[in-house]
Amino acid sequence: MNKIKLPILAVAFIAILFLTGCWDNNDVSDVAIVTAIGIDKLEDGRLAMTWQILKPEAAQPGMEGGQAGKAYTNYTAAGLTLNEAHKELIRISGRKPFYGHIQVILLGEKLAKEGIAEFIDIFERQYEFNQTVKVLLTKDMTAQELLEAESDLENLPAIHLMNLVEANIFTGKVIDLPFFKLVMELEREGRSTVISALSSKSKNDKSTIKEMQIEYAGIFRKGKLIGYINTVQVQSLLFIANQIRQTLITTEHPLSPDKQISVEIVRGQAKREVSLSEGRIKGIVYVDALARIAEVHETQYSLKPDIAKIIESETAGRIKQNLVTLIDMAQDNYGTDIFGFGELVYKNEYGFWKSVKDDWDEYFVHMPIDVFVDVKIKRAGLIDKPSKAR
Amino acid sequence: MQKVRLSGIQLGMLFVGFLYGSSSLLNPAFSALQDGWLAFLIGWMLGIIIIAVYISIYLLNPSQTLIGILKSNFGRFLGTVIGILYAWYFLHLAAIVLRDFGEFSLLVILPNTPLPFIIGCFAALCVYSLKKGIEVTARTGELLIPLIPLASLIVTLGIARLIDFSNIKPVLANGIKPVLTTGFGVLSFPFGETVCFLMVFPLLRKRSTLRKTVFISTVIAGLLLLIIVVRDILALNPQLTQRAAFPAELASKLFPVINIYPLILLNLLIGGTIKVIVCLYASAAAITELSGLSDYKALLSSITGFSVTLSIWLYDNVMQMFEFAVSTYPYYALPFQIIIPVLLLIISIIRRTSERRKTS
Amino acid sequence: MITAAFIIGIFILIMITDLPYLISEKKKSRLLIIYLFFILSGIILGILLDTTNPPENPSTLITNMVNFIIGSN
Amino acid sequence: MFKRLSKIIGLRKKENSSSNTAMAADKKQPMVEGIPTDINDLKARVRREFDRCEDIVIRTLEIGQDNFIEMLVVYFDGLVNKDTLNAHVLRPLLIDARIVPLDKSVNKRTIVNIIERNLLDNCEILELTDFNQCVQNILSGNTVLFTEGSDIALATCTKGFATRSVDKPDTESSVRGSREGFVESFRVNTSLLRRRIRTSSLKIEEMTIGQQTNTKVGIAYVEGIVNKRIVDEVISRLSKIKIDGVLGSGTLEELIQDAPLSLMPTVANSEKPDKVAGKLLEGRVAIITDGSPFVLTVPCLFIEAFQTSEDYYSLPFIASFIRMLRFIAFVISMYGPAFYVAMVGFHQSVVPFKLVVTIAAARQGLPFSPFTEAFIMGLTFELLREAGIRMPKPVGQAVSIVGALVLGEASIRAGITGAPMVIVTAITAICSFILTPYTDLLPFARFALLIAANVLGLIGIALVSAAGLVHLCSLRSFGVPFMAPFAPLNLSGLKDTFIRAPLWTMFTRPKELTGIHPDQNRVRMALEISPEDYDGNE
Repeated sequence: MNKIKLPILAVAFIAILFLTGCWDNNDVSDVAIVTAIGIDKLEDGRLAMTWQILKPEAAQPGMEGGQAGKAYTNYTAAGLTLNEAHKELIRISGRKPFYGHIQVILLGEKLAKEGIAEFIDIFERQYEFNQTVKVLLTKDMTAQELLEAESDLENLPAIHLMNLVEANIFTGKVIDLPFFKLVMELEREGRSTVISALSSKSKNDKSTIKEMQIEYAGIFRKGKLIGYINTVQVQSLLFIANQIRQTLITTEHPLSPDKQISVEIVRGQAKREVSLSEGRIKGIVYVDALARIAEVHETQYSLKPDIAKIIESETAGRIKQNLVTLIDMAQDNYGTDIFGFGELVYKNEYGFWKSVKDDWDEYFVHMPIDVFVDVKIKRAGLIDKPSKAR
Repeated sequence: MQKVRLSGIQLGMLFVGFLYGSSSLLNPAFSALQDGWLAFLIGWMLGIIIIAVYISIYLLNPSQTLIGILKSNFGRFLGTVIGILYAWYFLHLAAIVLRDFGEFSLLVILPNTPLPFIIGCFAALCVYSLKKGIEVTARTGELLIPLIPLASLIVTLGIARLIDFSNIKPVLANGIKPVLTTGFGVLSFPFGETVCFLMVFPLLRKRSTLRKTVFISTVIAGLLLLIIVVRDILALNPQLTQRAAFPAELASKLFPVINIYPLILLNLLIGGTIKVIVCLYASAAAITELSGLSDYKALLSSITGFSVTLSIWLYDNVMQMFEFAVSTYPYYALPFQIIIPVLLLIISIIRRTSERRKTS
Repeated sequence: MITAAFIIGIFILIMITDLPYLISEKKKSRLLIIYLFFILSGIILGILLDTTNPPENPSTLITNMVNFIIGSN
Repeated sequence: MFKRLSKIIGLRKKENSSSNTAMAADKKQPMVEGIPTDINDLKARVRREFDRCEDIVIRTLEIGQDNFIEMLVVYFDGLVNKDTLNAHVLRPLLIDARIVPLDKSVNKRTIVNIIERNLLDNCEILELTDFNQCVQNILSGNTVLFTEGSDIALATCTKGFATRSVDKPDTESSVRGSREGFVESFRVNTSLLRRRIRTSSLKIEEMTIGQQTNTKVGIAYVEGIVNKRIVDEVISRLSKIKIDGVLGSGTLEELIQDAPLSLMPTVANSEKPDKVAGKLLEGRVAIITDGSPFVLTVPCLFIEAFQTSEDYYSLPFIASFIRMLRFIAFVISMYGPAFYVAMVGFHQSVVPFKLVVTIAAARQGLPFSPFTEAFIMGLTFELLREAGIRMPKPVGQAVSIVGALVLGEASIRAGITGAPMVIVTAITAICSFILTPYTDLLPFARFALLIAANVLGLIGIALVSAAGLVHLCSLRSFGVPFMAPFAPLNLSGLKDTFIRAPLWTMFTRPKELTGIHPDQNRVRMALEISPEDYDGNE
């Protein structure tokens, strides 16, 4: 037995020597590491794909900036499907793109308006695609234009864009939407997706990311962009969706309305409920927020518990006002359920859902939604009363 | 030469590996959507019953392999015919698992590597380990099988933040029928496939521990699988689970910060290999016993070589593979997993009672 | 053609590794019949699969059979 | 299996028969040959035996009051201690013999008894009646006295050849343990063991192996602990050895291996008496070979490479930490390059983004694939290591400088390898030295894994590892499964594997070694002295 192993080993060894490095062995230096993708729809209906490809020798941490030029390069190719564009890229760049470390996907406005379902398929099918990549929209510009913008902070714009989303956990004004969550949300019954959008501050200057802002979020109905909401509304939406980690509410001081006060929400918890009575669905939103006072411009009053109570109710009122505005807007302006009440109906009142399934958005528009907001201020920072200029 | 004997813990490990290994990748209850857990529970309970049937068959015909039992209960001719069918079934099962292996590797990491090469490598490992003897395999299994639940557990904990308990609602949205159908599917894959172990039971050192060992293993494997099924429903949401070819692989990709699909690979490799090994052993031992030869090792490599070609022949494409697994396999496996064993049990009981009457 | 040679080569390799077992077996003719059955069917199947028109696969047959039986019920 | 196969090839049979006849001719059953009583015959016989052995000394003495008895003193110059010989053999015979009533009235046949009992003040005297035994004794450094008219020869112990003194062992150094190491002298080695295990239960059976070298081999075990079956197996395997020479324990090791063609050694060796004593107390059998400072111990388990004697001298937490370090080192040194190749070639998405950037940057413009790079670097490292070991010390340093500077630094600068690969090779190299018993086999595993990783990535690594594990599990060392206590699993045995549990918890002897018979004395530590008892004494 052992004697016979030797020839087998020899044959195997020779075979393997011939096979070295073939099939799926792609050296990391031979693939094009894609850090960001932008997808646009062209006028002629084709899909254009823009890749931000890493140039590792320039991106290496030890390297002096500028020595090797930019750390990335952009390629754009178009095709009827994204895979066509993908192959076209190989043709023009000479490297096989590698999507395992993609940081951000940008969806052009035109594509979003005509439906984002088209772009999802390839990335779900692709075996090495990074499923946790952030998805962003571009407003009033194409994804390609956005990817051309340089970053003055990071050597890769893609990283900068990703950080823009990541850091906004602390502002509560941007929706952190990884790719897989987008897929899940699109598939959910009775819920419309909202994706944060990047737009340019000024019409003309699009050369750096500094000029960009995440000021809006696009609302989708059945995978098609139908409109935008602004950051305050995004904040309200996140409140309702129970996704607030931290955010800031600035209101007038209740006792002297010309002075501002900022309350930082450190934990927001929301509960959505639907109740079915007499064949009518009613929606209820409860928001419970823990807060601390972050900044007070009013120098007259020290923060006594009774004043804190007043500030609590004032903040709660402000939040509620925001929420109600958003709900009204969703119902009246867009007529689509971005809060997922339909999903709740589907899950809890399945029998009823079956009857309204096909025209849930119609139903949603007329659905009464009650909002209850409760804010509890726990802390007020290191001082009691602001210093007063005498 | 020492006679091959397995300890209780080794048999138990093989059993857990067999049940858990490849099923944890494929999520056997995906087609029942959010009621998958219920379907799985039903399948699991039915599985325990059918495994109890297998154990009873063996205990009524002690120290006999499936072939021996078939021959002594159905008579020489009919027993041989059914035995050949069983040998085919085990071989077919091995080929199916090998193909699953290959397709998984092909889809997930090695899209350009030729399928026969991957399958051949897996099969070579199986043959090597079986040629060393089933007891060596069992010993290796003892070392490796505890790693599989560990790997799944890490993935599960990593995506725990995505768990949304409302995903199991609405319960029984489409009525009980799809749940029962899926439960039936769960019974045939993986629980009913343990019919292979009728060839392995005679190797157990202490027959008295058989019932306990197998029962505990079934419960443990069922619990672990239940965790997987529930995880997929709660964290991935039912629709995604249903669409994904390998929900476990998708789950591993959602792990925060780093991508840990190699863990899933480990899972596949260990669990799948154990399953192929048991199937191949069952098939080789069945053919050896049917033809009255002395050593199953002589037939092993040829059978494996055949099953590799069979596994490539098996399906034209992956679509057929999934379609077969869902809609045909449960019915195809029905006679092997349920009908014949139940018949065997009945005949064995009748024979046993009549013998007892004769002696008394 | 190369594939066929490769398949045959692999199966011959298998046979070489099995040689000691084949020799130690007492019922040689019976063993050889079964053994060669698997080897030959493996080789033939392997070569047929490589052609442009491979034989109908067993899954289709089984599916048809199952559908026939279930359909008749 | 092996036999069957060889029969086909027809190799073994020939080999067997030829070797058998050769052996038979060589080792004709040692016939007892009497000692000639006539002094002239004797002289002729001795001269014939040691013909052309020019370091032999054959001296004729005439002793007794009338110098009437002729004696023959035979020894090898250089093997005997001449002081001992002079003072304790020759002096009593030539001078003291005059005091003793040793005259013609005494029967020549009993004269030997008188010499033995009344004259020689050497401590160790053997009576020999077989001429071949006399030859053996002369060859092993004893002085043999033949007396005229008697067929009994006396062998006195005058061994006195140059030996190395007990010294620190080179291969295994220790901080807290004993610094003694075995030496080449058989008797010193047995004494080192005997000094540590002072019980009559420590049995040391001796046998002679090697047709030409006649090497003394001792089989040591502690009766009552050892599994008798293992001892029988050791003795039967040793006695089957028919070989010209045993020049070191390595020869025996190879000849009694369970799986001779496996890379894994199923026989352990050690240079440290305290370690061997510890193993004896766990129920192992030690094989001491004359002329070799390495004592073999069997059965050998996989886990033994991870256990050092030091572990048992330091606190359990520290020992456990170091144990785990060793396991990590084992894994790194085996999988390091393979993992790197798999990650760089197949699984880039598993590597964190920033690391990918770094690696990709380092790999830009390199001429070789990661596999070739790893292969070359691994080979270079093995070359350097071999050079470092065999070279004289001063040159060895030069080699290491060349290795570090030229190969490490310059190859990166010249753009032949990337820095990550050098780091991987370096860490692999360092880790491979931690497990001394496996240092020499790790390269094989490493290269096998490397090739597999290059073809199938992590799947290849997993396949080869699984095959290796199956191989390990299939091994047995003298009947004990090599992977015990992992497989077959023995939960109580796990206390001394990944961790080194406190000594008071390991109160039974290893089950896989001592056997599981209930009559076996299994408890090695009295349970009542667990440390809780010391609480509150003050």
